[in-house]
Amino acid sequence: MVAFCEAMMARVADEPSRAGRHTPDGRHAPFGERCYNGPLLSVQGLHVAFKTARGHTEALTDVSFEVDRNEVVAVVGESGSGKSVTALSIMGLLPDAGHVTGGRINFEGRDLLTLDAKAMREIRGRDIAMIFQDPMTSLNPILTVGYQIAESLRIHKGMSADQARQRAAELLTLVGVPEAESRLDQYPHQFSGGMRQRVMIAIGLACDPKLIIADEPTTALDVTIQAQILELMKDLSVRLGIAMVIITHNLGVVARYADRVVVMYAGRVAEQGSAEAVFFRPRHLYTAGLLCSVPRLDSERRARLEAIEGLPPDLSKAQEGCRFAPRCPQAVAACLREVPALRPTDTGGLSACLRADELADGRVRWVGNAYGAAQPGQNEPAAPARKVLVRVDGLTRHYAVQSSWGGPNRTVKAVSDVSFTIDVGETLGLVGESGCGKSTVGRLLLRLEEPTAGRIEFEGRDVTHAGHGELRALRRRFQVVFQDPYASLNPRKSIGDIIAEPLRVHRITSGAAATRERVDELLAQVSLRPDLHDRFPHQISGGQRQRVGIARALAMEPSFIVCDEAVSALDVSIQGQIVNLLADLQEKHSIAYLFIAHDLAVVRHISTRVMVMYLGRVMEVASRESLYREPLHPYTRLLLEAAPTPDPVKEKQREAALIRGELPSPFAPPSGCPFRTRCPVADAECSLTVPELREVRPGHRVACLKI
Amino acid sequence: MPRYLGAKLLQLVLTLAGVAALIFLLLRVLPGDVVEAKYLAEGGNVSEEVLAAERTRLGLDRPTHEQFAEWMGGLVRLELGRSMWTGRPVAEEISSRLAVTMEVAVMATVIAIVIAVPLGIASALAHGSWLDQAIRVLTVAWLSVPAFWLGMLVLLGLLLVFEWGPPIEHISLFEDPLGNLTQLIWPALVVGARMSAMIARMLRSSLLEVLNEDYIRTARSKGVRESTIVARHALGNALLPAVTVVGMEFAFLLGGLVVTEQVFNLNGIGKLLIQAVGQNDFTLIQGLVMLFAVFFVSVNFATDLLYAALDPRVRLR
Amino acid sequence: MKVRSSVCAVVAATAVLFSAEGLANATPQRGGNLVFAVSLGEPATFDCHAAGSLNVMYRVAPHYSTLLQIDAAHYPKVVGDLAESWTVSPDGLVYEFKLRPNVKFHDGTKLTSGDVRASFERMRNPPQGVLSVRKELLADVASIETPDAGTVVFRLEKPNVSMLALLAQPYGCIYSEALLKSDPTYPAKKVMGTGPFKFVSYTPGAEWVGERFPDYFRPGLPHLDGFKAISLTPPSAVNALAGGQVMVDFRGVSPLEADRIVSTRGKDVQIFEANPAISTLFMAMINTQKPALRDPRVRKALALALDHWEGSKAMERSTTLSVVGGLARPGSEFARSNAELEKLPGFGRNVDAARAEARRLLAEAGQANLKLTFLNRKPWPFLGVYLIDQFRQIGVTMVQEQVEDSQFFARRRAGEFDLAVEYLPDYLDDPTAKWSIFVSHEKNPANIARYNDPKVDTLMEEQSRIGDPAKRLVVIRQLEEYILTQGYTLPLFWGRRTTVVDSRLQGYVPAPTNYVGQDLSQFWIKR
Amino acid sequence: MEAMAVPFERAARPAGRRGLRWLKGIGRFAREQPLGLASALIILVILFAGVFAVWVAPYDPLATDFAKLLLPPDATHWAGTDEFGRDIFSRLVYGARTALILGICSSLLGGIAGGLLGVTSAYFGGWVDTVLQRFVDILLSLPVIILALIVAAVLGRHEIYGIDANLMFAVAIPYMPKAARVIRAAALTVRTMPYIDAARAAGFSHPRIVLGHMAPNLAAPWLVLVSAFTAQTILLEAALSYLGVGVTDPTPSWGLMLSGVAVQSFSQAPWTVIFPGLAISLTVFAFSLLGDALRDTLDPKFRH
Repeated sequence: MVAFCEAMMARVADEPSRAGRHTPDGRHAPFGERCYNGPLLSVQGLHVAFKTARGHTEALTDVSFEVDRNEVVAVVGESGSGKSVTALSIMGLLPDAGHVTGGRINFEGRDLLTLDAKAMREIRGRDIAMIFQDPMTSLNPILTVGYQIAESLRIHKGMSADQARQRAAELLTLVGVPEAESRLDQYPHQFSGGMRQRVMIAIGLACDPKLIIADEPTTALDVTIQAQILELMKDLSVRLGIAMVIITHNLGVVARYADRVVVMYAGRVAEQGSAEAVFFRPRHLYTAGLLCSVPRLDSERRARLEAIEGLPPDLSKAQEGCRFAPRCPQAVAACLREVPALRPTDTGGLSACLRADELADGRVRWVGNAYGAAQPGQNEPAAPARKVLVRVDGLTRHYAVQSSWGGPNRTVKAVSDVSFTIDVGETLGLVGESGCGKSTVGRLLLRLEEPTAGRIEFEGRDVTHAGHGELRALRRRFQVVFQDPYASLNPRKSIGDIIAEPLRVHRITSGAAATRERVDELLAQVSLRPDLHDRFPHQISGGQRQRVGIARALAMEPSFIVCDEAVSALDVSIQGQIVNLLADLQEKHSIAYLFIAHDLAVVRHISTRVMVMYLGRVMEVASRESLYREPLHPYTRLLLEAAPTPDPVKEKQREAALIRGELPSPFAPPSGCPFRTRCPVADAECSLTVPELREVRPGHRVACLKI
Repeated sequence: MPRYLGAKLLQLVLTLAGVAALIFLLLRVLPGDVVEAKYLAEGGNVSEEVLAAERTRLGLDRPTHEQFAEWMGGLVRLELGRSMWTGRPVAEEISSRLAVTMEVAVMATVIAIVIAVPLGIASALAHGSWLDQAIRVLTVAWLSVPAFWLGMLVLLGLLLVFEWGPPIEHISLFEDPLGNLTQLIWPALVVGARMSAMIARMLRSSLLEVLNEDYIRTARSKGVRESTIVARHALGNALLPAVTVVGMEFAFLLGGLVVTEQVFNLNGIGKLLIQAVGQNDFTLIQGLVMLFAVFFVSVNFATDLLYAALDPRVRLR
Repeated sequence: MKVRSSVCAVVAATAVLFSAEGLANATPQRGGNLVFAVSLGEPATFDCHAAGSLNVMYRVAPHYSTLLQIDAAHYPKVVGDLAESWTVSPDGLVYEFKLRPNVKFHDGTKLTSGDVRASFERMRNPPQGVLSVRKELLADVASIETPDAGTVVFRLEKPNVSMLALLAQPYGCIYSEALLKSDPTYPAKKVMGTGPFKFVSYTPGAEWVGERFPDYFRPGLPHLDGFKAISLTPPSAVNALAGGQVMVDFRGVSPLEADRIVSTRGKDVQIFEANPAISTLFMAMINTQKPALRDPRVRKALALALDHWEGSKAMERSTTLSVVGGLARPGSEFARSNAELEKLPGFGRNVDAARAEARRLLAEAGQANLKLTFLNRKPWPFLGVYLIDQFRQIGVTMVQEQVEDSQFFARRRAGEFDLAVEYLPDYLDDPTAKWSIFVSHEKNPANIARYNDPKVDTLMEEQSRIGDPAKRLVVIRQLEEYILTQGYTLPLFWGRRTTVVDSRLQGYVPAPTNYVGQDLSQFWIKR
Repeated sequence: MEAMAVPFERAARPAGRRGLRWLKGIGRFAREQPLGLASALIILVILFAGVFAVWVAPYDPLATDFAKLLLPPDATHWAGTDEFGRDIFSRLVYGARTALILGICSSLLGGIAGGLLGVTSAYFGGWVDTVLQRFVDILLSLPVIILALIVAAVLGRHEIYGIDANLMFAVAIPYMPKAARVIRAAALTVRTMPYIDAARAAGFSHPRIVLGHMAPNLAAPWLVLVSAFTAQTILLEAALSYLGVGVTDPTPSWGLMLSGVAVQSFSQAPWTVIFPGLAISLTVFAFSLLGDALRDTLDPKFRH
């Protein structure tokens, strides 16, 4: 409360126009709704606890922030930081296990926490709308889209069915759904993911709410669709004058949207302030670290990614001191002792860092392993041996999809005629949107699936036709690290067993003692303590699991590892750790990687060469420098432009060049160039022939007729 | 859709052919046949030649593969042959008893749904409360009581308390609906109660699952009333799996009725099966088993179609 | 006829003394429908000649007449049915029957001697496609002649003391010659005879309905307007009796069941009991082909293990089988007194001594740890329970195998068992027909004990030839004692017939067999 | 809802040895599922009675006493006597043995056979899957009791060490396809898990992957299934015995105790009917509740 008062005072000092609206104790004066003129939403000292099997967990501790009319506020944080809980608390939609234990949520001067169910229902949907993360599951599958949009109109505006329908059609048009009238009678499954999110937005806009809370609105979407949706929301909020709270972990999204940013860490607000201030002059060491960890497309590639070492705290345990202190390189003794209050900073924001002032005057800064040290090309192999390790030729994989209800069996051309090579010790980055076939390529290389056509050679040996024994031997040489660090470890086996099993099966070590020794060694290589040996996957964190996955791959001493979205599911700060680990291991053991990812920035960071795929075909292959500096294929160019960067100035200035339309159905890919339906430069010619992948510059090959 | 239907029907036919072959072979695993049971059961000395003549008449002396060919061939022509015990066509034996069984099955299903739907919804909505616990325990308890024991207690209770027993002669539904009801309501209650427990449990868990779905949260975020959320948003989705369960249960009801018909002395196909098994009436057993299988697969098929009709994700593809 | 001394006081209080005379004295009232239970399953055929089962007789008998019949009230006296009178030639080879005049079939045609002859010819020498299960009983008939429309003459190859009783067999339904000519198998599907009731309908598994035949040859009969035989499972038959929904189940109920019915119906029902046993004996036949059972000492030991007198007490309560007796029906002319019976193995009163002897015999035979199986049919599990319990007491372990009928008969005939249940249901006490299953296996494959013993064959032959009843009885006794001491079979219990009858139903006579008196013509309902 | 992950995160759980982990699992089960705990205790009591029937039962279950027919419950015969003067309580105790041996063995038999069928079907897919699934379809298209009834009637009785092996098969066979269905569905999910891909990528053999990696992860649904099956097979055995194709007298069996004479003696000797019926109901109830509790604990889908 003290912290909050101070914060209030700071704001009061900043913005005298609001001063009269508050009583000294911070409580809103009982103004009528009409004449209320204070902040639209004000969260004060919010505490939320969850009841779990192991007792109470403090999900939110003393969270305070405000949202003004027409303002876009971003709440940023990693998983578990409490940002979604905050959103649900405002909406009064906490799950049964969770309950508010303290604080106030004032909306237009009314404390939402004191409202009864009926009054709260009236506010939900009418005054505050919410957009959820996953459009695939957030719409009711058995109700028409029209009904779902019209429902709020009929509840809150008392419209007749016809009126509501008409308005629903208008709303659909507004959010950019073509042929809105006819699509009202369709069901959610007849819409693509992007279109569903547009429908969600239409539902949110239905009653002209004063505030929209969007919880990770674009996380489940592909980069190109994400850009479209972001653009739409930004446009609407400006046009309709709706205040927004955006909950996200993506700093690029924040940069594009937000007027103000609230950074959360482990259930507390770490820092808040204007977007510019937070991005360029962070006054909390966590914010500083977070910003450094994000791989960026807009600045020079650094040798190593910055990473925040360690793990977020376990909120089911009592917390002491600054929650970030255990991971903070600049923590002092006081940080571990006292809980820092939110205090105003020199940038006009609030920070809960004891060393905020020191940060402000430059006495303290984030010191990671490579802060600010742009050292391009430092870890490039000095004189690459150019020895081909993997050679892929005309790789093709088609799936026959048996339709359960109606229609003929259809063929999905997941991978069509893909050829590439990977040299010893190099990293080939493979990027593309979901459904482009990049993961299938990885699985085919590992022979987890059989190719329909094509040939894969590994160290000169044919993998595609390898017999049982030969394949078994080959499998020691190439390994895999999967995306989902939880699902990739057998939950019934201990960490030790998981790493030791390949050692035993392939008789790499002999005897229990030797195996144990080797397992500990491998654990050490991936920076895990040997005492994890007897734990089970569910007992360790996501980042640790991913390290175990890498250790398991390393156990075979492979010369090639397929990293299938290996860091995609991890938080930014953890992502950096794993990427660095992979880089270290590559240097040490000269392992080649096929690094499959959808995040262009991460791929850029780790790869020596990059390949872009679209609808099962390779669009462009080039060295990292060449591709990112001068992308040739229109798809690559648009992809790079669509990715938001964590820089509010750049983001707010740039005119987004959007990729039109949606990803075509993999059942019916366009004739000719698969990208032609969305390509800005395509013409009739593109629909006739499938463009060959041809070398435009040395080592830079593009499949486009227009280059 | 037609293509799907065709494929599905072909699969049904294959399954039924498998059942036909399976039951035929099963019945011929061990020696002994209807002739032994028919002529020796009441004592007296029946000579070997009499038995042999009867075997010849029934075709039981022919090689198994010939009998098999005849059986399968008959099925193709939709002929089930004649009962080896009574000599009447199997189809006739079955059809004269099917009505009672179907009537009880339908009544039981209606009773089950009427009981189960409110129970299931109440249990799910009051999740974790004493009411939910009570319904859970009760439904489990209900499923744990042997149906034949329950039937016995019901019958004896009626006799002891009211000195009244349900009518023993079959009363036609069309001639005397009330009399028919007083006769069939008891077995229908016994079977329906059990089925209701099954459906209520299913409905509870599927409703609970649905209430945790994201789209329910979406509806709440729109300010929809809880009652509307349950009725309009949740129930429809929760009933979809329940439709399958009701279909399955209905299809399996014929099995449950085997015991119940015995207890209540209903002249249905369940009692007929027990009788046929006791008499080793191969053709009748085969015919009845085919009936059960056809009933099961067609109810399942109908359930699939119903599911498709109810679920837009399947209907509109 | 006497009142059953019931273990339950309630029954004793409600049971009323009845006699045939008493019944005859009451004035019958005309009208009403008799609803009774048949708890024996569905008939396989409607043809008496092909039927062995009571479930056929209970339904079909009211529709047919026989040439002669056994008087239920004076069992085993033979009286005329279609035959008004008859003469037997002194040499016992010619039987001449005068038929009643004006006997009509249900289709209106008149019955003639030709119908009688055709029916007996059909029984004795069935045409192709017709099954006659008892044709051996008429093996001694040489020819059947019809001198005129009202006379039938049976000529025999050799004299047979049981001939009249055989001609009075309740299965001897008289069919229409004309119909038989057009279709010899008609009786299997269609019911058309000269009996007191016309066939109305049959719903398998549900009911069999008959109505009064107005042209029945006995004037004034039947009293009933009709009858309905309802198919019920045994427990539901008892429920129906207790609920007053049926008037009688002729098969009889156990005393326990009778008590239950009386406890709900009180004086509305009367309890009848055939005295002291009905003509059905349940035995455990011992498979003498099994190595362990080849030894007569072992078989005797098994017999000695049984305590029939005690066992009867348990059976008496909950089953319809409980009367202790030898191979002849207790109460019949061939039966021994209890004192005489007690001298036979397994019937002694000093059970402990008998069992000690049994153990000794087993030890002597080297079978101290004998393990056996008892092949049983489904309806009588208690027989196995009883036997197993008794054998345990001499150290013999036995397992009961209750199987479906078809398997039961197949295995029994193939000799795949140690002990198997055998039962002698019949309408007669006469040993000639009844004991035929004891004749050597090679002569009669129906002998499931599978022994070949010339002594049994000789004695059987001998008794059938002796005309003098007293002398014949001596041989019969000798035969019985021989079979039992050899341990070929273990007689278990004779059937007891306890019938619960609705008090309104009159004319029921509890005959000591289930097979006679079932044409329902004498029954009437008191209003 | 990634934030929701926090309360359920088990990141900081202390490491433990396997045994300890099991104990902890049981402790958690007991705390979270009081009903499950109660049902487990009931089952333990019944198991105890069945296993140590020789000591628990006051009388020989087969010993008749013709002087004590149909006696009501009293101090010497706690549940009365039956129509042969046999002690009903002793028969109930031995009946527990029959019910549990048959129930557990046949559900294990059906569960293992079906489980293997399901895993094989799911792991190999393709024509193996098609063939096995058609076979399962055939068996599934007949109601359980009808299949069991016919198999039991056809096979007759065949006792091995006092257990009717044929009856066990008759009861197990209808459950096999059900297990195959459920396990196949679960196995198809496990099959797509990256850790199975990882095992394949590591060059492990098929049996090692199926038994070592897939099977342990199917243990939870399998256990739930088998415990539910046990409840149902006990009911099925009772029904079959009632219909006369189950256990043969004098083997003590609850279902058998309810058939035949018992039905008729209800009004005079209700104890002959009430106690066996209660024994069946209670046992089935306990196994069903245990199955529910196991499902709630083991299946995350039901952990609300």
